[in-house]
Amino acid sequence: MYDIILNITGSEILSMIISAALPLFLFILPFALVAVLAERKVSAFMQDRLGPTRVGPKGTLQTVADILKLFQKEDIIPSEADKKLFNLAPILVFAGSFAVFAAIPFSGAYIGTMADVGVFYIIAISSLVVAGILMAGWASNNKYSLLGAVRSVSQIISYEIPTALVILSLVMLAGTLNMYDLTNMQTEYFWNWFIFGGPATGIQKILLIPFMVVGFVIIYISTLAEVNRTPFDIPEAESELVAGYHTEYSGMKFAIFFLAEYANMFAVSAIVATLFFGGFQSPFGYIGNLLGAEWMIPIEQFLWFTVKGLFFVFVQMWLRWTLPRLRVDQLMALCWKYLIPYAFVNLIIIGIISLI
Amino acid sequence: MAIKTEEMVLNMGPQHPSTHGVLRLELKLSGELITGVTPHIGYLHRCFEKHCEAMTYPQVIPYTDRMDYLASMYNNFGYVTAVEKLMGIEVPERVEYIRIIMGELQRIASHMVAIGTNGLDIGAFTPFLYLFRDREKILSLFEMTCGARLLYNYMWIGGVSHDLHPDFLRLTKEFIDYFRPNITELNNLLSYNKIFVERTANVGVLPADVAINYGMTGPNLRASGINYDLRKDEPYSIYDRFDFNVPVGEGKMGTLGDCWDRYYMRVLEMEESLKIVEQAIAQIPDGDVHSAIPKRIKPPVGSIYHRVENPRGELGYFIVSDGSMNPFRVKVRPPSFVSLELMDELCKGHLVSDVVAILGSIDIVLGEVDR
Amino acid sequence: MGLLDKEFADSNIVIAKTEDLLNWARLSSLWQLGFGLACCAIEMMATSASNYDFDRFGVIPRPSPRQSDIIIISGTVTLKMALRIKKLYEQMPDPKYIISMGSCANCGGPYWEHGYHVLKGVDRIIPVDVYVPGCPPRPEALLEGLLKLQDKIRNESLTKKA
Amino acid sequence: MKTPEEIFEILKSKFGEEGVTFTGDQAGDPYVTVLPEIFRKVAVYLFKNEDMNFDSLMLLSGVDDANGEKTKDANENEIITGGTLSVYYNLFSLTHRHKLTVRVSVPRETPEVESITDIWRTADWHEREAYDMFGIIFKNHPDLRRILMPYDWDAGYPLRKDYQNPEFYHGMKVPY
Repeated sequence: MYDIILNITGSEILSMIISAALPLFLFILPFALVAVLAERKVSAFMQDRLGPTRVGPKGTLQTVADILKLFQKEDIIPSEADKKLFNLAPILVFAGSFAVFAAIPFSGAYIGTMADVGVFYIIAISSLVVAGILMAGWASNNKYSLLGAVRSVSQIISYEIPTALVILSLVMLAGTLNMYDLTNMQTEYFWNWFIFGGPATGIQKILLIPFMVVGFVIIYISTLAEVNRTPFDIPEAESELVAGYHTEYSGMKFAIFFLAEYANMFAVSAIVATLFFGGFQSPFGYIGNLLGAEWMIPIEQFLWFTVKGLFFVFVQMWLRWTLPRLRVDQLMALCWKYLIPYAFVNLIIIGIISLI
Repeated sequence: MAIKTEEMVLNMGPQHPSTHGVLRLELKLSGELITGVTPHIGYLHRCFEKHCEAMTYPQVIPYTDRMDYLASMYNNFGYVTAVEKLMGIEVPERVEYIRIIMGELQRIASHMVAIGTNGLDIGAFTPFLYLFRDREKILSLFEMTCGARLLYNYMWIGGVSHDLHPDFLRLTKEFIDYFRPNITELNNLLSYNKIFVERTANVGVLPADVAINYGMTGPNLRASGINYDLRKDEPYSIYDRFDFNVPVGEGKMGTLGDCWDRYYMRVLEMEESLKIVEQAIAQIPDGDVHSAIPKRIKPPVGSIYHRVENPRGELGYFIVSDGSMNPFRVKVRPPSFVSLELMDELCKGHLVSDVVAILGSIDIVLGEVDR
Repeated sequence: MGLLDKEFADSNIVIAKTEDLLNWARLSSLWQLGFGLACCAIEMMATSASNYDFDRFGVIPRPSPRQSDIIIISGTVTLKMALRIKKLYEQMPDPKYIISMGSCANCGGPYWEHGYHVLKGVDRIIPVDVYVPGCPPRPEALLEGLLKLQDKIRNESLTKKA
Repeated sequence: MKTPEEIFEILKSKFGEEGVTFTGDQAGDPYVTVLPEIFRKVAVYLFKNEDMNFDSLMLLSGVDDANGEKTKDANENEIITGGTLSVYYNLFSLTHRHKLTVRVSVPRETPEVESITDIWRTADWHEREAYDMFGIIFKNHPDLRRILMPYDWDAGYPLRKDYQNPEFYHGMKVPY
């Protein structure tokens, strides 16, 4: 992709930007539109309602209208707010969640960066969101925002530890930090996915499966917490903190937060899918191979990747509309008393098994 | 040297998603820990008592509707029985039965909102909508009887405004059969949900002696382990003819008198109310519902305090009559006004998140607190 | 009317189409301030709940005034509350709309005569777009009020007030 | 379980004939009128005595008796001078299941009653409400502020029979 664009434009920087950022934008923005609508439709389905039906055919243009409306809204900066930080925060949050996508392989033919430290990069860059949220909470000069930001920061930082530990156990098994290589190891059939022990064979594989499932549960819970979804949505707990750290944001800035939230949802789902469920790999071969049409494979891979990602997004929504939310101390207890010790034990056991 | 810290004052309300209306809570926080709560009320003070003095006795009934708008039927019930007691009116059997059916259906409807909003405060959105869906069924029963969905003006002094619709009893039976399994579903979805239990058990514990001293009544008092229900202990109307249990808190999930107990009392009471309605439907006699309504409502000089078991607790009417067409003074004992006083006691030492859980569990209606 | 306004006044096709689009966006996505006052708030909740489902029209409750487009004044406005309602209204970003729901918010309702602490009509402090009568209005009436408001927005123009 | 008459007899023997009077000939509930000077002692007795044990205060209500001299001012508004304001206490005992209504009447110009907040905690807000609505001052109340009306309301006590509503409050017109 990069080469083609380089040929056309002749500028390295320009072609880099285009090849890395444009497809993502083309993917993430429509995804957010669809996801917001899907969230409302899914919640409506679960709650015996209809959800949006009036705007556009069957309500499909609802989010488009929402975004267009948010564009028209007055942009309020509270007089007591710290203007610079207040304006910077949404950008930082969005940048943080957007940058994560750079290292996620969307298909065999497309990955933003082939960085060898892909996994490490994802963990590092997603912390940028924390800074943005803290900034938003502090700059708003609103007590609810501040409380929300403080909760959010402590939550995200804490839950990064179990995430990192689970990822570490995988990396130990795979021997690589590169997301693309990780995906390629899980090729061919679904029993090569890491949730089923990965490419290992024999007794080792059978021994690995239960611990991989535990690892998956841990990482799924902690990523839920990292993107502030129910039951861990205490930073924006509507019934306690009004709207959390974005209480004071209106118009487009709020839309950016909103967008970032949904981008984040997909990002963590994609990470989980890549690490445990083969990423873009098909569970049972490709039609392209069958037909001998090589060019179809990347498209199929992209479809598989989207399906897997969307499935985990759907599970997030499902949880959100089913469960109540935890309290802030229970949240921390869950992380430090349960998830982290289990993740450690899991790491050690997987290490031992991989030595067999 | 210790770091100098200041308490933060957090203003919750009057516009806040979980203050159940226009309540303002002034929280004193140290971090997220609560060191004091000052409720500020009166944002919905609609001068009920002043209106009573300017209206005739029957004209007061619509205003009682608007006081506790989630339990309008029961507010009517309390008021009309108080005036009837003052005037010494005997109402026909059928009226008594109709009143009890309506009152108990209203109790279920009111508890549905209480349970739903309690869940909502803790973050469970879906049970709230399920309960509202079922509540619509009760509202449509009311609507077919008296034409109004929310504020009924149904019970009159000496009778009720309309006789039951011919289909009413059948549809009520259908509702009972429909709703029973839904309580089980609710229990599975919310009551025994691990997260919900974690959030509510051992939170906002209210010991029995404090509850009595603060005048707490109704499900909130029973959750603290005291078996006291006016329907059993001081039967008004014809409650002594029905067979039902009074659920009492057991501290099943945590300490006796915690939020979960208060919440669960309401779930159990819904079942008991269904029982009462079922029995009343089976026993209801025929008759004229208007026969005992007096032409001139002019109670003799005197004063009376009459109380009934509202869904939220003891609803009392203190009526002073000077022998004229208008009440000289009507004072209401609003159960949630009394419960709200306890907020400070209940919330101290808990976290901000617990405030909403506690507030949801004591189930207040601001219309009644402020009148 | 200035020269520029005149230019825009004869409905230029581009302006008219853009206007339609923007109006459509505004009327289809009226986020409501999650805020109930009294009895009518219960009917408002019932309207949002499963049977009537406000979400069909794109109305979702937002807890913060900064992110909402419409306040439904659902109930009696007392003098103590009136000052807060005004503040909430001021906190909302433009364009903002108000539905006055129920007799109390329209004109004081049953409390008009002896209500020493009741504001007789919320339009004494903030501008109201649509009045929904009833005590309390049925959910259908509130939906009708919303549709009326949408009609009103549909006829709004960038250059002149509807 | 005791009837109000029996309780009255006990109170009379304890606090003297002139301190307490009984009204039982009216419709509705009979009540005991207690002089404000000894009211607090009576309240403590009713709460603490084992035979009484009134552990629950159901309701505390202020009443404007409007039994003073009624005159008209320049604007044809009624003004009441003299007479009394009353406070009714509805007591209940959860252990003995008996009820009692106690009435305390105080002069309209100097309406002062001893607070009973420390006996029945629930009285706190009820007393504030009676203060808010009638201007009855409860001595030794920990926090006697307005409760339902705005804190800066200066137009008097709304439930008094001769209350006049102000024309404006913070620039908002109050009458219809």
